[in-house]
Amino acid sequence: MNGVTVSAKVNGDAVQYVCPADESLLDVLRNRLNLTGVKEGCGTGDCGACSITLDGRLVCACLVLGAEAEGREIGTVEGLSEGGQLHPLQEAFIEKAALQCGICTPGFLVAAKSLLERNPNPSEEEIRYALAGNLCRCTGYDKIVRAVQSAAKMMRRGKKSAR
Amino acid sequence: MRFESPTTTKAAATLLGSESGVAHVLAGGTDLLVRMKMGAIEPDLIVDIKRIESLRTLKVAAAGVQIGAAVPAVRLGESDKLRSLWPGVVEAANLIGSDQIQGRCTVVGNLCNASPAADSVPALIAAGAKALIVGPKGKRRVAVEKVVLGPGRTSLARDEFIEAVVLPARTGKSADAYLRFTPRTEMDIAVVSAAVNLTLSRGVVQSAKVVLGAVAPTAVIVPAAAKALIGTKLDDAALDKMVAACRAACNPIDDKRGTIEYRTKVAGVMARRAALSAYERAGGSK
Amino acid sequence: MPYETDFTNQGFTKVGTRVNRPDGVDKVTGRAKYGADANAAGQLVGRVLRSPHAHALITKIDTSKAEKLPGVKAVLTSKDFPDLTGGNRGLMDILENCMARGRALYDGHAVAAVAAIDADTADKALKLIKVTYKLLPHVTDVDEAMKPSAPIIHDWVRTAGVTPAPTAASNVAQRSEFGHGDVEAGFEQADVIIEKSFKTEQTHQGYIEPHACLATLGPDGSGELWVTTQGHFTFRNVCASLLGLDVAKLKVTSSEIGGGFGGKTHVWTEPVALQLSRKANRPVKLVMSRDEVFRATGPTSSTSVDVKIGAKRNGKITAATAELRYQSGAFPGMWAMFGAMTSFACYDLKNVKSVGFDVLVNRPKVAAYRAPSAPMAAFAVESVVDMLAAELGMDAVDFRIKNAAKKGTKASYGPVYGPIGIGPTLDAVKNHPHMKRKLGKNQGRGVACGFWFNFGGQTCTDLNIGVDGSVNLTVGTVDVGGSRASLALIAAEELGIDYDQVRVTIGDTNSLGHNDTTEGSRGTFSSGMATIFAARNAVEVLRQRAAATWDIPVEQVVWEAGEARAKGKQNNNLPPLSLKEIAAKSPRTGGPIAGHNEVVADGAGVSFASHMCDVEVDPETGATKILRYTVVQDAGKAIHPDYVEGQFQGGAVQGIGWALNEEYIYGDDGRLQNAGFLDYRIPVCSDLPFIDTQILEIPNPNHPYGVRGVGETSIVPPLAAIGNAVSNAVGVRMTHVPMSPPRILKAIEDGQA
Amino acid sequence: MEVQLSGILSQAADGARLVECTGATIGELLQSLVLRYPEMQKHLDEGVAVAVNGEIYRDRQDQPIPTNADVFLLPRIQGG
Repeated sequence: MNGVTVSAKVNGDAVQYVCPADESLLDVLRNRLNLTGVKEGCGTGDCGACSITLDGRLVCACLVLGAEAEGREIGTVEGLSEGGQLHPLQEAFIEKAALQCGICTPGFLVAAKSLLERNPNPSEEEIRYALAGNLCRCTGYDKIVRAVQSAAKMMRRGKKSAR
Repeated sequence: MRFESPTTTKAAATLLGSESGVAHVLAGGTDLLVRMKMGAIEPDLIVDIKRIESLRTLKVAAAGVQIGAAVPAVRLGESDKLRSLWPGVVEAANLIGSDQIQGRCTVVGNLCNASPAADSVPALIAAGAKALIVGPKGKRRVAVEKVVLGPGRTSLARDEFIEAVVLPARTGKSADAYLRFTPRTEMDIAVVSAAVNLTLSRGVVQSAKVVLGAVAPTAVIVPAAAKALIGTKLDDAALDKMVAACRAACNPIDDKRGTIEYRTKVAGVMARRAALSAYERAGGSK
Repeated sequence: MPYETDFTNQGFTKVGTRVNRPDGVDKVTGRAKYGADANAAGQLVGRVLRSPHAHALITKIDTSKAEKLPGVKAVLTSKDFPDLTGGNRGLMDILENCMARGRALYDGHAVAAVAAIDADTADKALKLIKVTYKLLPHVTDVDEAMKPSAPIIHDWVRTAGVTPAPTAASNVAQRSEFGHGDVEAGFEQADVIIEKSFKTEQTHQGYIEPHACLATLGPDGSGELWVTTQGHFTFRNVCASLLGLDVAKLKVTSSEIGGGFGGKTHVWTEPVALQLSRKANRPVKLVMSRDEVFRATGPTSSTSVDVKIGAKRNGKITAATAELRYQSGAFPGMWAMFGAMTSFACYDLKNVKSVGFDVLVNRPKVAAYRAPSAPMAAFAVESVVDMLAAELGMDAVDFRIKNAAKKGTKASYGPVYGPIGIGPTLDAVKNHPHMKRKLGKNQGRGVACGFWFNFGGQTCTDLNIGVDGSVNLTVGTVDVGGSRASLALIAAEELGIDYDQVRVTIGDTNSLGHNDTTEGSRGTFSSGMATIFAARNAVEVLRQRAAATWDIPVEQVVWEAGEARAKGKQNNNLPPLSLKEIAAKSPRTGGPIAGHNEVVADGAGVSFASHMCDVEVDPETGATKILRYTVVQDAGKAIHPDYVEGQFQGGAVQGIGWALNEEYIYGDDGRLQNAGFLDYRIPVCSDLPFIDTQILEIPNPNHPYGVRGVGETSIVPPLAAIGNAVSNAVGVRMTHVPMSPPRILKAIEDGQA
Repeated sequence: MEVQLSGILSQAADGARLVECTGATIGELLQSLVLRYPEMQKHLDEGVAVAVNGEIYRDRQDQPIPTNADVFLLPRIQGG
């Protein structure tokens, strides 16, 4: 197995790692960079627990090779809060009780953030379809959708007041 | 296993041609990495084509559309112009998996994976798309329906790969539509699907193409179904005739995703709904 | 109101509020550590080799090549698991399920395991293990397995519960009968009788976190296990028994758990990981793949059920019978028995009989799944109840209200009910705005009831007060869905302090006495009870310290609103002492202040729910869309309403998935064909509407706050509620779950034919 | 007192659904039951539950049984 040396940015910080050519970015993040907030639920792109952004695009880390990340910018749940301040989505997930076991939460947060960046005022249906790639088995999604609605509202208000 | 990420199509073709073991092209990776994970394939070489600039290009014009092999499906939906020209192709591409999958998967990858249930393939065939194939001996252009030979099998030589698919010029009142049936609203594989591409003149169908997915080893073009629509305003009799033609063209299997009986029946339902949707999009009214 | 309300006016100030959960920040930032998130220096990667065959003799396992592969540190087969069970058949079943002993009993049955320096080496080693199989005939369908011609799974199994005891081997492991009265006479009195047969397919709990553990076991027999589990104390006891360890020498720590729903109440690979570690003398991390989770863990039974109910024209049920056939996988279980017990529990019946048959097949060992066995029985019974109401021309809700069990009813499974909530949930359904929504074309509405026992069990809790007055509560019940928030509320309520001052920790097996597994909806019920008693225990100490400080008799000190107050005229000059003040002085007044409680939290009180749902069915494709869904359930007392609602919603959606799409699909070769989240279709966000909830509070007299468990019952009614709704929408009775589009379309066509 | 047996438990009592027992607590009741029906020990080891006037007790052996109580012996429940 040939090792591949990769330089990339994770949550804004430069990282370097060596990984086998066939190792997934998920395994790299979890096992080599200790970013265990990125979860593995299936390893085949069907559950969304390993949702990250790659150059700003929402992807499943299990369907990316570590070797592919050379020069790329990776965003994980660990990069969501800035300067000790929780992201409005993180706040809303706690306040609206949008998590029970919490294993799917990091993936949902990353996917929801990606949605709200594209669409700051999504309808319930848009939220449901945008989050369809993230499986949750505890909540029935009810409180997750409400939390995303609430965070979207907070963020829109925040933007207005910042102006 | 080796990992290479060439920056030119020529370098990519050379890498593929000179590999003595098992080589695979990596575009979006949403099928390839799953097959690797399940142990279905053990490549000796992976050639990542996403660093080839020309393959990342999406060119959209009324005179023709070119979708590079490394263009993720999500970008198709982001092009308003493409959505208005080829709404059926875009909706098919955007039905592949979740947003997460959309950020990676490509139309060319969907084609080369050669699944009978591939979402974008019936829509591409209905659109009359061509695949641009590169290899050491140069380039060739073939109709998309000539690429897939059967489940998991393509007509590409081992040192060839597809650099793009192109859609023809769009003229007159034309539109396409793609519909699939899945038990879940998202995150599912088509149990059966249908793509319809129509051109109208004064509300009358001038030309038509009807293609079914997941009802045979490859996507099925149904000329009799198209013929049933041509010259009509999609009246019920024409639609019934088209539905019957579609069902007659089905040759599905019983598997975990559906039965022969169910696929055959619902193929007609999907075709009817897709035809009506394409008709309306093309400006027809009933 | 006819319901007991003594407990509802306790004047709670903390309990019943919607506070932020204490583990919230860890879980939204990715810091929370789950089963696969722990690592140890020098750890190896464990992997399990599994049988591809449904039923096969293992004639030979050659591990020599795998052992020689550089980087492989241990290879195990059943030879490495001597029988230490002392004749305990239940333990032997667990051991044999962990590692096949000469025979592979299902597709996915473990046959060998390796530990290697990395995943790549471990995977290579698995491929180098050569297993020689001799295929045996297999059976995966419950009805087929009961036929005399079926291949026998275990030649030692004799049907229990049959008199006289049979002498021949059978796949029917157990027959169990419940009921009372004379059903024959009851049917004689009936004006209308409905009889129908139903089938349900096998489903998986589908927790998103695969099983994972990090095991360390030294040659001295001391070890540690970090594991995702619903019950680390039970895991410790079972692993110690199977591996011949002293219970006290195996420390088991429960990680954060990424969903369990019953599937993490049983050990699967944990004994294997420990044994690998012992053999290699290094820590071993063993994480299952999703494919392994589906093939070798969990599932619930697939079933086949016949129900017969008769009623008078006036709507009174005169007799009811059910025969329930549940497969338990390749090892005996008691799942049909639970089905038989729960089937008619919602109703007040004079003549009732239910008979369960537990049946062996070549499928994975069935595990508990949220109110195990009740949803399938409810599907059959509640469908027939609906049919009977229709036949009588009665409203389906009124018919249920007329026959609902109440306080004093002799339950179909035996005992007499205390105060229960089935009647109130039905009343709430009847008056709910949901029921007034107009139905459109191809739409239908369904209602169904559900029952689950709930239980309490052994519980042990510690409460320690720091010198700054903050409180550390240590409990031994794994938090599967937010119970730490509820328990902190309870502690704060008892002590009269702020919620934020309490921190709840799930203690490992070496820091507390035994706690039963978090199952049976017992987490908040039992640890809540123990927390109340531990806090009251601490209050005793606080009062003593205050009394000592004031130098007055302790009897003159009361604890009110978080402070000690001296009672009596002679003490008027003494200002109250807050918990903070007493805690600050504690080093000099007798040392740390703590409360402690061990309890067998019995008297959990049964739980009832009624659900209603509206669906629309596409008559051309058979696809069902859930338009609206409402859960009404009795919570006794909702400690944290958000998480009570969360249990209602989550259970309902698991039931919706089961009702519509989830199923194990086996091929003729006995292999599972859909061992992944793509083809095992649990509901996605866009499949669903918001799930409305209504919490009823009919206090449980056996809990100081009136709490009933709420975790499980919500999965019981959905199969039937949706079955009734779909049947009403399409005009054909649905009898096979899941009601997948092909099944619905076929039913419509058969109905038209 | 009369104890009602259900399911597989009655098999251990030679098929009887109703048996006469003595005992002021659940523990004493179970003891007297095993004295009469040694087969019952196996089930007690696997775990049973006792319903006293409708309340189900799984482990509490010292639970008093009032006179004329409705007593029902059940198999032990598992949960999810």
